[in-house]
Amino acid sequence: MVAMSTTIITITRQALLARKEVWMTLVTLLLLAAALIGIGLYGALSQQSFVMLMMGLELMLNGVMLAAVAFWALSGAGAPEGQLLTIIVMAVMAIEMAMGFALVVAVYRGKQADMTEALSELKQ
Amino acid sequence: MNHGILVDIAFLLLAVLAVVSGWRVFRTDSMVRASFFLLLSFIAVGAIMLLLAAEYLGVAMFFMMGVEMMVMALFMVMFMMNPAGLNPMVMVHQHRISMGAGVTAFLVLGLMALLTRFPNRPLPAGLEPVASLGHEMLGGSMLIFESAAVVLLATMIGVVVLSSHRGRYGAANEGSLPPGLAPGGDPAGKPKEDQDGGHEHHHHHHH
Amino acid sequence: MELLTLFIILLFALGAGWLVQWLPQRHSSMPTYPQRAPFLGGGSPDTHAWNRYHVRYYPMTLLLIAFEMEMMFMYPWAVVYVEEGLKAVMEMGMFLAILSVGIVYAWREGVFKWQ
Amino acid sequence: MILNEMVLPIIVVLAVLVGGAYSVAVMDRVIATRLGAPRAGNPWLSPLTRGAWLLVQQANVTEAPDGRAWRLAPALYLALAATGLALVPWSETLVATDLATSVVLWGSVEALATVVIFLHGWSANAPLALIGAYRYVALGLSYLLISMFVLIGVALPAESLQLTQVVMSQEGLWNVVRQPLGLPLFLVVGLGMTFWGPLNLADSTDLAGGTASEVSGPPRLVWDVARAAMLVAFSGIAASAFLGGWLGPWLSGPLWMVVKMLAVLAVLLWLGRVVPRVAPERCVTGMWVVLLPLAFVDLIWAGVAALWQ
Repeated sequence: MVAMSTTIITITRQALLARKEVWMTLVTLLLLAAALIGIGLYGALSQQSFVMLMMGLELMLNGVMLAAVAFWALSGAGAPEGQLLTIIVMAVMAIEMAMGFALVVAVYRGKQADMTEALSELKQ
Repeated sequence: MNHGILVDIAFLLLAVLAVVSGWRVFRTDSMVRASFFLLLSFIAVGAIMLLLAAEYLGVAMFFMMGVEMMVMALFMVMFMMNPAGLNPMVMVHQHRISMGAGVTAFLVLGLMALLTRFPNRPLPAGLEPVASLGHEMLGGSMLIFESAAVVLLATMIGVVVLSSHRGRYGAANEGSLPPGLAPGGDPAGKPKEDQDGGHEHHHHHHH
Repeated sequence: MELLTLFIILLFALGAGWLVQWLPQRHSSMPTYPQRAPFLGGGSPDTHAWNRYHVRYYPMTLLLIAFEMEMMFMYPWAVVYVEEGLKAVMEMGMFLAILSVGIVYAWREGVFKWQ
Repeated sequence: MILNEMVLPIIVVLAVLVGGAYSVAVMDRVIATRLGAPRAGNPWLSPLTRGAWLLVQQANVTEAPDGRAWRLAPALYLALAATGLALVPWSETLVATDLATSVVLWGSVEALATVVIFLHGWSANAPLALIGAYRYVALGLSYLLISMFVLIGVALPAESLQLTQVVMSQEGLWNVVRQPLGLPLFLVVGLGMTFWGPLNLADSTDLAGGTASEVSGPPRLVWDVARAAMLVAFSGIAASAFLGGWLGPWLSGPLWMVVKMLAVLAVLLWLGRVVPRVAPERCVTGMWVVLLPLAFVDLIWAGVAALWQ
């Protein structure tokens, strides 16, 4: 604990002297993205409701987009493909949401259910 | 004024905001609140993108996600038992496995981020992110761009086919029953007779 | 720098909006429960308002989510439009033409009618 | 340097936020009196008296509202209005936030306004407020597309999404002449997103005040101020996007901006008093079937005009 806090203080002091960002680096950004993906995965696996499950997926994609932009800005030398990738992820998200909700509507009409467990008979 | 340290402080605050609000999505009782927490998480990530000089993508996050989460909230109200949060609720299954999977994913991805050496190639000076994106779209990635149109069109048609309740063949909710007030009870608020007529068309069944 | 300015302005506006609501009401008592019943033109509501609610226009919102994606492509296009000239016209023309098919189809199916 | 780049713009934005909201109230009363409404007190004083009255009035509470969100929504709407004003350039250098994508940021202000208005109506836990909120979502999402098409039309000749560049591209000819469909369409959006006058469907009288039907006292004051401030921010964006912003002979840039913003505000408030309210369900159809194609036409027009030069 003590060692960790001294490291943090040293890094911050170096940052003050060097006048550039030390905390917003590729590694920390990727860690943040990993945290978002982890939470999203938990949500997507644990939620019973279809709509909440979708929220978990969206949170995972949120982390993916952050990672893509971080690579674009800090490791990809600003290649436009990095930005395009983010836009594609956004499009995937929009399509997933639109189709997902449309399916929920259609299934709800037929079955009056929006729980994933109640949909298991669809597998048969 | 020290620019770097301000960016750092902003980044740390936004990172905490993104993670905490992302976690709160699955820990709040009200479904509408959950979707707005998710929006908050998106906004924090968008602001981090702004800090990373992705001016267009960061701002675009705000408006795309603003609309998407608004629609998400509407569907929460339509389909969830508890849009309000007046009574606490837990709606999880396989809680432990999911928790383990989430933590594992975080650890694996985090270790990958820590152990891999990524090339350090920052943005070149004088890069215009929006213009470079535009040139890429019209030039090299033209096919991606146009096929996005086709995919979006397919989505639009699919959405209309699946969800439009009117359609050309009469109301789509013909024959469907609202849920009972008590489990297994009579359907609630069922119209006594068909108001629309149109008996000749049958409701599509899902196989 | 600009972001810092924006942040300060945001903070001021949010803080002012919150303080104006909070400061005068610190010591005042809450209204009594009979007064808190929601207004319903004289009638008293049977349930709380946060019920399930059938939002009639939902097909329109789903369509919007798909159609709105096209904005993501249009903003960068607008920046390079004059530079690229006719090529930009052709490509975006095709893009928009494809998407308008969806709008016209949705209109024909009556998505934009409420109720 | 800091004084010029930060302190001055911040002061300008906050002063316009407060002063603009006040002048909206005054102008609205003057216009109403001119149009034959019974004169209700001195137009210069009555907004102040109403504000003071709301400030000491007891704030209403409903049964089990989402208290935090209910208090947050008016403040957030005010903050969105402030964000919009921060984007408005007062001269070539006097602008608070001169982002390279400020046009897109204004679009996201509109999108987030929908969320905030919905939150305001939803958190009260009252039926009429909630109906107002659902109504606004349908309309707000429809305005969004029109606004974005129109603003992209403005960005075409400027070859930039930066509002200062948009203003500078109008050196020879203002966009209101170059793209004649743009400003009328954008005014519809403005009335819609502040739910003012004919498009006041979220807080309308047929819903006994809509999203604000259960709100009284200081929260009501903040909500009203925020709506007026949003109208001011909108007029600032409209003036810079279509009326040449700070450009103009004789007067200095910021003064021109004030004049143009007041002109846009006067037109909006006059429209709000003259045009009858439309039915919400027709409104959605109209937005998609009539105004969206018109916005398409506007975009094509703008594109042709931009290439012709």
